[in-house]
Amino acid sequence: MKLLEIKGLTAGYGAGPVLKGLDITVDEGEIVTLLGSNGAGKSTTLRSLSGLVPNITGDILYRGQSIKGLKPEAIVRLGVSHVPEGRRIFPGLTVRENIMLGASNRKGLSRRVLEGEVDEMITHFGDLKRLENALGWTLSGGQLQMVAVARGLMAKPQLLLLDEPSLGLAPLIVQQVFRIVADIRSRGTTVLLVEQNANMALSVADRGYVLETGRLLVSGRPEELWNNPQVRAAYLGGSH
Amino acid sequence: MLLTRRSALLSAAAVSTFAAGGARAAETMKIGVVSPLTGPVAEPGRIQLNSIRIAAEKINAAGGVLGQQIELIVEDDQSTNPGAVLAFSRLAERKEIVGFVGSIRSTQMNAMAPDMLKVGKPVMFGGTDPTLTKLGNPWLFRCRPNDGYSGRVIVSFITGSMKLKKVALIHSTDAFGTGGKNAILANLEKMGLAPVLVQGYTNNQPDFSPVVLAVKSSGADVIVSYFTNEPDCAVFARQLRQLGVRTPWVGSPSIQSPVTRGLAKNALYGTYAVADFVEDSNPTAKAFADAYRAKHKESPDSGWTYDALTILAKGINDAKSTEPQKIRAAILAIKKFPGTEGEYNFDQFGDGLHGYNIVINNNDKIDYKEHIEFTD
Amino acid sequence: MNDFLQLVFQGLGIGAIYALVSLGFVLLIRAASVVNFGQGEFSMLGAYLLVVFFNLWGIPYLIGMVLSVIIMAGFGLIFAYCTYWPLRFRGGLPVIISTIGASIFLQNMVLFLYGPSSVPVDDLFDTPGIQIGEVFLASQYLAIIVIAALLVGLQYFIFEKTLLGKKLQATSQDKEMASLLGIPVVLMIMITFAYSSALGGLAGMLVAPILFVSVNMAGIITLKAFAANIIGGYGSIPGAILGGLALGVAETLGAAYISVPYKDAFAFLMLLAFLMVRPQGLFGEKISEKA
Amino acid sequence: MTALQGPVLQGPGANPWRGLPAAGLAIVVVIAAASIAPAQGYYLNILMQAATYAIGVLGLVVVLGYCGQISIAQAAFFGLGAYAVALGTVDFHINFFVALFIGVVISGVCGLVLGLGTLRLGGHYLGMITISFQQILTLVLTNWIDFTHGPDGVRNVPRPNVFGVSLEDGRAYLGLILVAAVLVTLFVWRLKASRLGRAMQAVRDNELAASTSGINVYGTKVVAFGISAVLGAIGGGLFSGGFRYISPDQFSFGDSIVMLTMALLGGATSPFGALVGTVVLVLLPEWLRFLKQIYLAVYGASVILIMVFLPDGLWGFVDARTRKRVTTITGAVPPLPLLAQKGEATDEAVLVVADLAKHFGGLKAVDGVNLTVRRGTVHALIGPNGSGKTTFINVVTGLYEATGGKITFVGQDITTLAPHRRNRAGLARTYQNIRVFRGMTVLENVMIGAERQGNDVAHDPKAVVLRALAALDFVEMRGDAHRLVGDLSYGHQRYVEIARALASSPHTLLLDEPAAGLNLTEKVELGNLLKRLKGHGLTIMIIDHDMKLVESVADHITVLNFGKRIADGTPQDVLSHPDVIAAYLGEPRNEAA
Repeated sequence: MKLLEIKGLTAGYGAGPVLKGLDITVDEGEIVTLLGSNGAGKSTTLRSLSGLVPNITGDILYRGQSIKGLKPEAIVRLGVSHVPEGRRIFPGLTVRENIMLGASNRKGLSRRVLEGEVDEMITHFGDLKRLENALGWTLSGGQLQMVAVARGLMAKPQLLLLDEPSLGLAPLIVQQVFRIVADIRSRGTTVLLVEQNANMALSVADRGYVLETGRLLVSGRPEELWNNPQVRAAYLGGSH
Repeated sequence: MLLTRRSALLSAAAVSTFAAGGARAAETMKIGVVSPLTGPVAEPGRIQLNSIRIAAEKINAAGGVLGQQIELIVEDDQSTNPGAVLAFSRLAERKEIVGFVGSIRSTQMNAMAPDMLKVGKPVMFGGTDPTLTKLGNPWLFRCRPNDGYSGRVIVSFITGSMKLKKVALIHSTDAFGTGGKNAILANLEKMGLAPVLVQGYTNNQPDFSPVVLAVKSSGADVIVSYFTNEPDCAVFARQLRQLGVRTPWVGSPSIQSPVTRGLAKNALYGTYAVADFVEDSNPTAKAFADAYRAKHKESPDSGWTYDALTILAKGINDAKSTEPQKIRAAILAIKKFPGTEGEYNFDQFGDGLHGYNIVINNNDKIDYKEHIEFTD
Repeated sequence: MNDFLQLVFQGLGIGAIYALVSLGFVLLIRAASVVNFGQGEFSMLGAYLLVVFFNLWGIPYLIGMVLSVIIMAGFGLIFAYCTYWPLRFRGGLPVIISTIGASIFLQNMVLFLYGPSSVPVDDLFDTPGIQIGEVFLASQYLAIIVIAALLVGLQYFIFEKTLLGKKLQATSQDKEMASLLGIPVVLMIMITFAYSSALGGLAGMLVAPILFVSVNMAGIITLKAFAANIIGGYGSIPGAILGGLALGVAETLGAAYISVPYKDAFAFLMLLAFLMVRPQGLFGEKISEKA
Repeated sequence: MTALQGPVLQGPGANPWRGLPAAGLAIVVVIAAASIAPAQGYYLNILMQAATYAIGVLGLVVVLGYCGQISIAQAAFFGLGAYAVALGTVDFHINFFVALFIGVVISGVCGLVLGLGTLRLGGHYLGMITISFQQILTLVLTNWIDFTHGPDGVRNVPRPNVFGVSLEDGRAYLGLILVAAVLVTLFVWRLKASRLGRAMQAVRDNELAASTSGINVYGTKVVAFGISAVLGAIGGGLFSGGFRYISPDQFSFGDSIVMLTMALLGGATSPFGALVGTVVLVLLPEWLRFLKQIYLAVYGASVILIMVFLPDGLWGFVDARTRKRVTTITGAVPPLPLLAQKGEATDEAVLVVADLAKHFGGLKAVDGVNLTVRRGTVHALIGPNGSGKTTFINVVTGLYEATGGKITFVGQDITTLAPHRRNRAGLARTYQNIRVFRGMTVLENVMIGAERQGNDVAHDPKAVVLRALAALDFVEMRGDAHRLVGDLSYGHQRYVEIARALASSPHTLLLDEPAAGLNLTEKVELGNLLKRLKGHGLTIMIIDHDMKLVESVADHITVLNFGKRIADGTPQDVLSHPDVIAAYLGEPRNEAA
């Protein structure tokens, strides 16, 4: 079943659009990855989905309903959670408080239940236990990334938008993050993943889209993309 | 924040020109007026402006000056020194103006004095700093008694009528308060007395308890005060009473102004003040106050601008000329002229008045007590 | 000794006023990253509203205060809409300048409407105060100290203990991320400004019987509240109250035992000393930059 | 050096005489204007006021616009100058210019003392301390009556003679003020393109990066603040003679705010903006005069509207619409000297770190690390997130003070040196989260590196431009030389950072996660770039998580975990070390990854 349908999406910030008529679909339960070079429009796609890009044409359907023009707060309440690039952990709040705020979209959650879920989440990301009361600005890059993913999951999303979760992480942690991504999916959450680390992304994804300067270059299953020489040369480190 | 107005001289005076008393003739006798239309002292400024207009109407009704109707050219000094300088510089550019009415604030007069000397035309003013008429500037004529007299009158009153000797002196550290302090100290010294406390303060204080406690522990039997701003005076009065000090108090004019009384209420009952303008002190003042009430439905608390214009007009009429030197000679020749503020006898320096009234606050009613006049 | 105790009480009273005004600053710093130079005008407007309701219209004192607080909350929204909202993505300085503009605008509008004279307002209580031995505790000061303590407690509770407080802080630290988490950013900012304005108005109403109501009533107090905020620790709530009280007591004692005319200088000398020796203030600043 | 000829000379800072003809013309024009101005009265006062204020506001351009420090005491410095001239001439009968000079010195000293006290701290602290200074000065001017005349102020301030010509006449004095204003404008404008001015802007845009690019951040801020205090005093001193009467209320907090507003309204990053802002704010109340009593309210509202609708100030608005498209700089330049030299990897120890520790409270981020980097090698530092790699680099480059241990760089103990001193010794770096000077152009960014004190070209402005272009050529970014760095993509900003480091001809280069955020192809390009740098004697230390990149360039690898060294050696040895696999790599290396 189609969870998300992007139809002819054109979007940008002012001086000319970044995205030029993009079509993407994501089925329920899938992990779909967006690949492409810097400036191809991957992050802009995610930002358009979560309502951060003001001027867009085309349409975005979530569960068959248009979410175009909705505010970010409204979109996340529908079950679309966005973990943006740059981690964006609130520097003056503790790890625990940051994670707790991840559930801000869920109405009528009692404080006790919330605290319980936060405990669970912190245990899930083993390393975070000892950092629970550390302020955001004191964390290292990898720790920040972990908090960001944990915070994004607190929204209990049906669709999780992940922007470069492996950025700046040690190989071991990268493997851990991708295990978590796979784990999230197994619990029923659909994931739209933007990644520079195409190897890892394609290793967990069901399907991938390759973007080039705001347009769709090619899409398909991981092995199809691996075997596409054009893609391989440009985005997968080539063979030279 | 502190930006009530564009402080500094960034903005010049607002212009408000009007012809007084139905002047119809093309040729009018123009008098420049520097007055606070905006800023913290705009309220007394309004009363002063009303007063001078009453004088202009009266003079114009009586045939004007040298056959011409008086026209007032008013410039706003924004209640600041730089504003005053700019306001006067605008007036000074108009050659047809024959004389000016300056400010009641000494610091503004100090600021404008060099330009006034340069312009070389008579300026009637109300600032009470004694040195203003001793600057060697022949064009300044004062229409209120100077602080030298207020100090003398206060000291004469406390040592004469009240028979008290231990003085606690409270004064603002601004020019007005410092001038007053010096006058009191000089006059006490003449009597062979030394104050038990001299305490200055900076304007606009939220709390006067350190001052009150200093008064309390000084053992003073009388308080003498020079407050510049009315809220400061009221805050001090209330804290004085709250902390149980009942010492008699003789103050500079601001202590009995309607604004201060409105703020301090019963904290000021029974206090004395020197006052230059007291309605009941002479018939001219009474007549002026009646005219003012008839027109503005309130009582005036000052008459110096009324006197200023009246005397300037008389000087021009007596001189039969608008030539500055002749007007100056005519004003200096004025003796025993009844004004609202007292009897004008101009001395060689340009001081017209030489005495003060003493008033008492009887449950919010200001009663005339006595007039103390000096001839030297 | 009695004089000393009396001075300490007066200092605490004045200090509580600084602390109250400082709280409004801290709130906007913590919850919207806004340094509001128009904070003093909130107090001034609140006091004028009380004058209108109580002195002019004869509405009972407490009802007048409540009405004024509500209107000030609404005014805070208008203030935010004009001075903050259009500049919210442009960093701190443009907002500072626009709040300065708002401050000039408000002062002169009030000056135009009400004139420059000070207006008296009745005390909150009929009893002037309590005499304990030689020390007189003025009732209005007592009221200010108590209310300041309550409000500080409330604000501390909101910020440190409730989810709302965390959401407010999150909004201040990263608006876009807060919206991505489903935090209603606009509402958070509206709450902040409304509360800050209401708080400023309340502070103005409480000091009105002591300082009287005039256009300039909040000027020097606002600056000292600002200093109190730094001394206590930039953006810290307990810091604001402790800084305010310390400032009040220090300057009152300084005036009594050193110099009355230089009283205002003590606050700023204290601030200078703190900046030189302990710039993070009593309670420290929470966030700093990581290399 | 034929390459010095040609179009390259168009670069900023290349021509020390630039602007002088325009300034000369401006002086002629303002003197002509002064001679037709009214000799007395209101308009003269307004003109003098605008010109003297403009000089004070230009001081704010330096400290706020260039250096990014908020000063709320410009009226206080203005007042110091004004009082020095007034009291000096009236009470002490000193020559006008001598009094002005004394005022400038006093003001400058006050500025330096305040700056030395607080500028080590970042952000808003200067703002706070200047508010205090402002208030205290007002109190002193008001209350020290014996010396300052108190609130009465000082009257009859005389005007000076210049070369025997009396400037007593208003027009003549206005001429003096306008000439001073033009010269100060020229100075401030030239300053922007000077080495010092670039340093200020670098400090404004990124203090950390400035410090590790060899800029004495603290010193630069103090100098900027000192210059602003001096300009304030010059404006105030001239004001004193112009207005002839001064009193404390002319130099209050409110006036400092007015000056700040003037600077921001005009556009604080340009001296012309300051002029425009000053003139507009002097005139605005005049234009609004017809509104009578509410004109100040309208003025307040106008300030808000201007802030909302003209974000970069009035000058920024004009400038953005009239700016010509900058042409790219063409012409060959000498390549980086680095590339001309040969240098194979040697055993000579360049950087020796012994028992280095850095603790944050209880957290031991770096815990007794020993490490030796040898000349000409590429030395990689890897480890899990939070293992202390970046902290290590920060301690080595001086951003953090070491808790313990010793750092020796080319035989010199640098353990306690300031970051800029270490950079001057030849230690350059890039950052994990890119730190470029966003408000400056690509070329200016790289010039900051090239003019590092101790670099061979540092004292020749032309050579600095050439060196910067050479570094841009190396990363193939010459075409973007005149673009603002902030407008570039992430990857390109990374290259600018590397070019900035290379332009400084470093001895050793520390790269903190240069490959983060690059896609696989870009990573390959980066790897090629690093390989091109090898073999020229440059020593490189690199932190990265991309093992493919690390393996392809590194001669030596050190692994950290929990602040401790867990492995050290050749890539083959280290990457197959069981502890490293357990703590970092996770699983036997997957050739596909």
